[in-house]
Amino acid sequence: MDYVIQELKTLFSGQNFEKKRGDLLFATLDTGVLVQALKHLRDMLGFRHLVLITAVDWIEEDLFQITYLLRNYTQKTDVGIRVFVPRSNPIMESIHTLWETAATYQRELHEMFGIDFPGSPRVNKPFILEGWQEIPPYRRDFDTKKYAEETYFPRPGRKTHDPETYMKQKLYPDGTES
Amino acid sequence: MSNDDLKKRRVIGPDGIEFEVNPMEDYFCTERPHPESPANRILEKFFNWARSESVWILGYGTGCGAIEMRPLMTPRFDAYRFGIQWRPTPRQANLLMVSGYLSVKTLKRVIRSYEQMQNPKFVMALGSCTINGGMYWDSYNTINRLDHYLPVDVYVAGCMPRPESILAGLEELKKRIRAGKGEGANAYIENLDWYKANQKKIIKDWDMPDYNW
Amino acid sequence: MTFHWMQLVYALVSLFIVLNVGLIIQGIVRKIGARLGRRHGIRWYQLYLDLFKNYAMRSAVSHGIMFYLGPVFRLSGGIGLFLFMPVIYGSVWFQNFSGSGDLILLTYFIFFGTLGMALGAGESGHPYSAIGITRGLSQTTAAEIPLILAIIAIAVQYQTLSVTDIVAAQQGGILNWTLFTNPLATIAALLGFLGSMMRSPFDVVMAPQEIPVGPPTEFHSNFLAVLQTNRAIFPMAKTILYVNLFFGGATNWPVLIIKVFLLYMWPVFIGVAFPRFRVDQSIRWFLRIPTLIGILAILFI
Amino acid sequence: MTQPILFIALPLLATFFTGLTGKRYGKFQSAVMNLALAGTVLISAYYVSAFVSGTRQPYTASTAGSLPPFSIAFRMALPEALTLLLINGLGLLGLSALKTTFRQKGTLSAVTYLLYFMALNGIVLTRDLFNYFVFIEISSVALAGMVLFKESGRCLKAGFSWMMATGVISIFLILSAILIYVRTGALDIDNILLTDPLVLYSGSAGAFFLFLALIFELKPFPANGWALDVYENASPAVSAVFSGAGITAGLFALYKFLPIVGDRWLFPLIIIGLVTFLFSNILALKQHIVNRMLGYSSVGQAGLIAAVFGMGVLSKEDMFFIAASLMAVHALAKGGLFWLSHHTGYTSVYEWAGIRHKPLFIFLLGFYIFALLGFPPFPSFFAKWSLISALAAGPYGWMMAAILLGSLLEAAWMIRWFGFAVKGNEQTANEIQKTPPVYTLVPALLLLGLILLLNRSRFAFILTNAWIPLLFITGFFLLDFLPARVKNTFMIGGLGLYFYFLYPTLTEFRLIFAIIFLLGGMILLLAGYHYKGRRIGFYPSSALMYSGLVGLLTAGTTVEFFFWWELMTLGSYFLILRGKKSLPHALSYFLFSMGGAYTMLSGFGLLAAANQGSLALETLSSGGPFQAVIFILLALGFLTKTATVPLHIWLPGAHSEAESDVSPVVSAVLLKAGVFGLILLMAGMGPQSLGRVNLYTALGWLGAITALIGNLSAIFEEDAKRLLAYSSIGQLGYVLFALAMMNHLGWLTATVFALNHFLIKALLFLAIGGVVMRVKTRNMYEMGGLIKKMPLSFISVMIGIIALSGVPPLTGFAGKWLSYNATVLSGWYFQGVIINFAGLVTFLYCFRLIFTIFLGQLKDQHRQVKEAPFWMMVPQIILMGVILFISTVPNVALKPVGTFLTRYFPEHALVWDGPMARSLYGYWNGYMIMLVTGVVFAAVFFWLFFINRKAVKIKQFNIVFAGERPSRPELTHFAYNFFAPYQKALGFLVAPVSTDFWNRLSEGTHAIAGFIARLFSGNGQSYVIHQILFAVLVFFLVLGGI
Repeated sequence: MDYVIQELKTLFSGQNFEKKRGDLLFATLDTGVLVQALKHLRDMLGFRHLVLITAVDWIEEDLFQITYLLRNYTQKTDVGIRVFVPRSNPIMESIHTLWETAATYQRELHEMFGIDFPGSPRVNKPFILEGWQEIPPYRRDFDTKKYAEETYFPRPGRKTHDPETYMKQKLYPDGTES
Repeated sequence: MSNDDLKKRRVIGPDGIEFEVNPMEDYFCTERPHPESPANRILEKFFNWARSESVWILGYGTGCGAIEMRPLMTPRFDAYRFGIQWRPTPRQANLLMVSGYLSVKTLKRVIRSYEQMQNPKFVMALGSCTINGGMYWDSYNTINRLDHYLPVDVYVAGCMPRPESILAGLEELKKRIRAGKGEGANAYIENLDWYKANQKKIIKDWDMPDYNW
Repeated sequence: MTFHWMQLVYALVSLFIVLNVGLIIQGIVRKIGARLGRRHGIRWYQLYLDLFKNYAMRSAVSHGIMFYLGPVFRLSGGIGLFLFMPVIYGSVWFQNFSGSGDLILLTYFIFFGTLGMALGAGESGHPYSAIGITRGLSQTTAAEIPLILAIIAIAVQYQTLSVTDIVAAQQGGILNWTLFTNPLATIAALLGFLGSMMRSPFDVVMAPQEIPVGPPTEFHSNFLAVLQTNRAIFPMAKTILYVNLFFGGATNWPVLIIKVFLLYMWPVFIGVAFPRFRVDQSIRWFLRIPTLIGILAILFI
Repeated sequence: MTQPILFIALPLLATFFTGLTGKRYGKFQSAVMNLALAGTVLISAYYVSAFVSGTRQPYTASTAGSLPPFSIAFRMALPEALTLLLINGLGLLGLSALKTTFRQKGTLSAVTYLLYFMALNGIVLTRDLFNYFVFIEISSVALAGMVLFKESGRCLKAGFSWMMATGVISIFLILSAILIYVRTGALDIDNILLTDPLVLYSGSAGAFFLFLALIFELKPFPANGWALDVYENASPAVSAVFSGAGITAGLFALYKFLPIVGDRWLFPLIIIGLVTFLFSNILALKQHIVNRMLGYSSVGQAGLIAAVFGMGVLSKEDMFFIAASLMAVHALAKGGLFWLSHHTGYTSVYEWAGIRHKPLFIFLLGFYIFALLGFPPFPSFFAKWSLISALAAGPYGWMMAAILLGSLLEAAWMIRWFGFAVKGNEQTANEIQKTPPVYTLVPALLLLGLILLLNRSRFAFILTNAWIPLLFITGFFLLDFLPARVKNTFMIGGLGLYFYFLYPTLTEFRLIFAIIFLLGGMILLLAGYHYKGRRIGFYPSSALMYSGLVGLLTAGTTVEFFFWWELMTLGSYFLILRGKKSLPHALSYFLFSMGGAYTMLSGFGLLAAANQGSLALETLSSGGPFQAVIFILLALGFLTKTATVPLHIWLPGAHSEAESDVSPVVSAVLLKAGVFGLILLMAGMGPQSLGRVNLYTALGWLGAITALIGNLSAIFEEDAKRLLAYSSIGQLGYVLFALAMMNHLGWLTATVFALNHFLIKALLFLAIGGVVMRVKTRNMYEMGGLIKKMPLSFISVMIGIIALSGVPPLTGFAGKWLSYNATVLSGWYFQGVIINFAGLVTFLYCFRLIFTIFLGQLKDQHRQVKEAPFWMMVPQIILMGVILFISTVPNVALKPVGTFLTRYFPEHALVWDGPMARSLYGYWNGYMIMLVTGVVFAAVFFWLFFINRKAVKIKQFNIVFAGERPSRPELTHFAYNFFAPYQKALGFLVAPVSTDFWNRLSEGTHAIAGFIARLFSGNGQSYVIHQILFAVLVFFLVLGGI
């Protein structure tokens, strides 16, 4: 893994290298070099498989983190590349030119987070949310519960319990624990 | 599926004359359905018996509960002996079995399939999700109460209900049919406006005719 | 041949009998199939219930006049096939209208309903209907080859194409049956028979999981009920034809029903034992072994 | 009062006269030239009439009162007079085309022209070798001068090559004159012939050189590049006289001097002539420059006529007739074609599409081309017939083959040219000049044909039997300016009247086919009322075709039969060519038809030879020792027409590309001509076998394979009309199979199939044609759901396919039932199985046809399509009525057929008991079947209608679509590659083997042509070398063993 760190550091000025395990490495790159870096990882370092693309909403930092997870099948190692895009203008370069499958992930991210990937095929088409009119539901400022209650005719009489106390009460009604 | 192919469009015929095609009217029947009255009492009793003993299920799995329907056909549960069979097309099925949570997207398909079934038709809903949303009650995309969108004859509670409970539910359904209470199809049509309003409230891109014949 | 009004009554009686026999036999066959799978299976009268239920459906939709006529063609095809067949040998009652035509009429009349049904299904505009029909037609053409060979073989053997005469020639003992006098032709015809009964391995036409029930995918309610009525009569009529040609016919109803039942079990046995063929596979299969047997049947008359 | 010398004197005088009046070519000079040539024409016409009427006897005149060789001896007799009439006539006509040239170039050019004709007249008239040499020299120089009328480097080069080559000829000629004079002491033919033949012929170098010179004058292949360059580069107006008049004179000289050359050289002459004919036409195939193509044709025709001169087997009368007809037609038609080329100004065949909008030009082009190709009623047709018949009498099969092959190749490039003119991609049209001569030649040709025919009792039937149809045809040519509807009424009325008058004379098969041809034609013509405007060319072509068809029925002799056969081919070719994209298909149809016609011609020739020249059709029964060969040759001709595999590849294109109301005619009616031929042949000749092969067994297998291949090909077609066309191939396969059984049931089956095919294919082609007319596409996957828009057409197609697939209760079942019975009767089990399998395959394409067009999903753009036009529906309704009627009471149609069939095959006839038919094996009661089916159907229908009266009518997207809804009809209509699994399993059976074979054959021929064409470098020296080598080759070949 060290040579991966080395290459990412020297060629793409990678930062925040985190070796989660011996075979799993995370690194943070600038958005500008991401595509080149992924291409380099794919073509030079053998990370041929795009495992997934996912995003995290860091609402406090006003950032979206996009993570690209790649796998090298010969060495059985994974690399996760993180980039950060501003929440106010969430646009990221599309990598469907490197992996065609990326288009689907990007479409999903576009729908769920509102991150745009210009040029990605069918990126504006609804994926699972047909006719969604609110802000993207995975953004943390979207109030799911309120939306559901307003929209989906909740059946009255639902009770909610705290799982821990409820299970305790169910399993040990007399209060003894051991 | 986008709405583009439902918009009116201008086409040029083979003889060069341009005209307008309105897919909503040209390709879909826009007639409003009407309730079907039962036959006379004695005959209807016989018919109801036949209907109850020959329930054809639309094999359509919406959620996790679909996996519980398979064992019904196995030697262990063998629903066939109750006159229950599976049909692959809604046109020939009598019972729509909604097997679990419905997202907005699947609900649209369920509505279509339901409307394509013929009168009399029954709905059986499995699992807590169809009753009150179950564990997905506060999801941004999962409906809570199926009976706001379709007339449900029988609910089978559980998460998920085991095949035994489904069989019990089917027995219950048969009783209802024999008692002449299986009139969900007519109820749906009589209250069509209410159902449609509910459906349209959550299906924002309503890209089909009001009633899918 | 002159026409008597009584013939009409006899024909209706035999039609009624065969309808019931068909429903019950198929119910029993499905019961047997279920028992083989260690299930209880449907009740033996389930097919009646299904039939009543479908006739009792309250609403129906129609795609157009051909859609309407499709089931009509189908059922007329089934009834017609039965009516052109001599059912009970030696019985004045149950000759039906077999005086209208011979074996050739029967083999071609089979297609009357098929073609009409294909047209009806076609008007529904459902692509699965069309796919199912192309499969069915493709497979049928191949399955008919061994049958044609067998028919020619027995026509040459008996020097007649009249079904009544063929049955007459087989009377007088089990060894006079075509099954024993011309076993190759019988085998060829029975292999062809498999292809026309819509059972595994030749049931890709209906393929419920892939192209939901194929041609009749849009048919429902009364339309489906009419088709179901035909499904009771038509296979029976076909099976009776085979019984007449190869198994000595029958001189009374019980014998006929037993023979029909046993013969009907033949595709069932094959069906539960073998998985489904693709269409091109079944075409190739029919054009190999069964055709070869048919050719041998003609060579060794 | 007149003297032959006038033929020399008049042009000479005019030459001096014009020469003296200065350089300007004005009205006066033109008048003088016209007068001079008109004078020669008049004089020759006078001589012709005098010789024909017998008021004058042939005589020889010498100039200056002295004897040869010191004078010019002229002989005047009927042949000379006719030739002179032809030559001078062309000269006169040619003047007008050259008028502008003369104006530009001055009188000198006009003088050259006159001198050329003076020389040609001399060549024809003179009996003297030396004078011949002189005139040849004059004509060569004059022509070289005329070549230079057009100023270009290529012309100069061509003129130079020409001079060099003719120089060689002169050398040979003068050498021969010297040598012959030395040996015989005479120079004129008559005196030379007086000497002892032994002296003359014993290895005489003189004869050899004379032969060479005569031959070179006719530009034998391959030593003829110089002449071709002249044809290509000279002005077409010059080429016209060069080809028309020059070749005629050269041929006449050959005819005249041939006795001196001696019999020994006749055989080489035939070889050289035929080789020239064959290879010229092969080479022409590769050309696209019209003038050069015509040059090849001129050379080839000259070779053919030269070969005719060499054929000692021909009687004198035959030889005169054949040669005169061929020469005359060639001269006039070739002149006409060159003039056309001159006036249009097109060089490449592709440009000829420019004349498309000038019907008169099209007419003239066709007229000349088909005259050259030997089509009836032109004299060349009878010449061809006589030639082939005469050759057939002896062991000259290879000559027949060479002639017919050459003619076929000639037809190939000519028809391609004609096709481009009518249907090619239109290019910028040249301004076409006004053109008098081309018009005047037309009646001249016709007149000539008739005069020649009057002399031949053997072809006198033209005047006795054929004048009504010919008048009918001519009438339509003349009335072509009328509106289509009027002509249509005339046509229908004409056919009806003809049927009415013909009816009493028709029996048996002739009656059946008369019903198909005439009544069927009338029904199908009803569709013609749909067309507005004039439809220029449609009705004359139809008249040709129908007359031809009916002629087949009334023909009593083989030549008559062939005459009508060719007319029918011609008419149908024109009809097919009318389709929008039918150019290549019409060509292939025509070539296959010609090929078939030529094998038929050789068959008839052999037949006549076996019967001492008797031409009656009854002689079919006595074919002599070659009867199997005759049978095969004739059968090949008919099988081409019925499109039997592997001769079928023309049919799909030709039938599908034709117009909507032509396709049913060519399919339903025209194909029956082949069937009729086969019936005539089989009934006439009886069982045949070649060696140990029974030909009927072979035909039966061929029929079965055709049925299978045709039907299988049909199911993989995306194009509705091509599908129907392939289906026709299959159906005709059944007919062939059934006919080949040669028993009562087989023939009955064949008749039923033929009748059925007529009814069904007419119905289907009309219905589909109507649909295609409305939706403007033939691809079935682009249609769909049209039942809602065109319900009547749907019913037509439904009735059609039920009948076609043989499902009871409609007529098709009668054929199936009979075919089973006949199969068992003849013991043709395996062929029978193939036939029945083919019958099953019919279901596949029938369903595809009706489903993909009428059922399924209606497309956006077809939402406002209307029902097919009224007049397209009328014949369909009539045909449906007929089908239903015959289906209900088949005995009405079949019983009479069976009755007369017992005359041919008394055994195993059907026994009829009312509507009940009994065969040896089974029985069939069409009426009962219809009744039972009808009652059951009605009962079930009312039952369903009663229980289901409330059904809601829904629309095309209201289908169960797995929870989705369809988005576009195009994506929901399952139609493309409809039988994919079938293709996977059995597609290998329809690999285009025969198409590949024919394509390779055609490519190969073109490659050969391309290879040989490299000889013609355009270089004068190499042409001279060719000549020398040719001479050496001929010398050694002849001395070396012949």
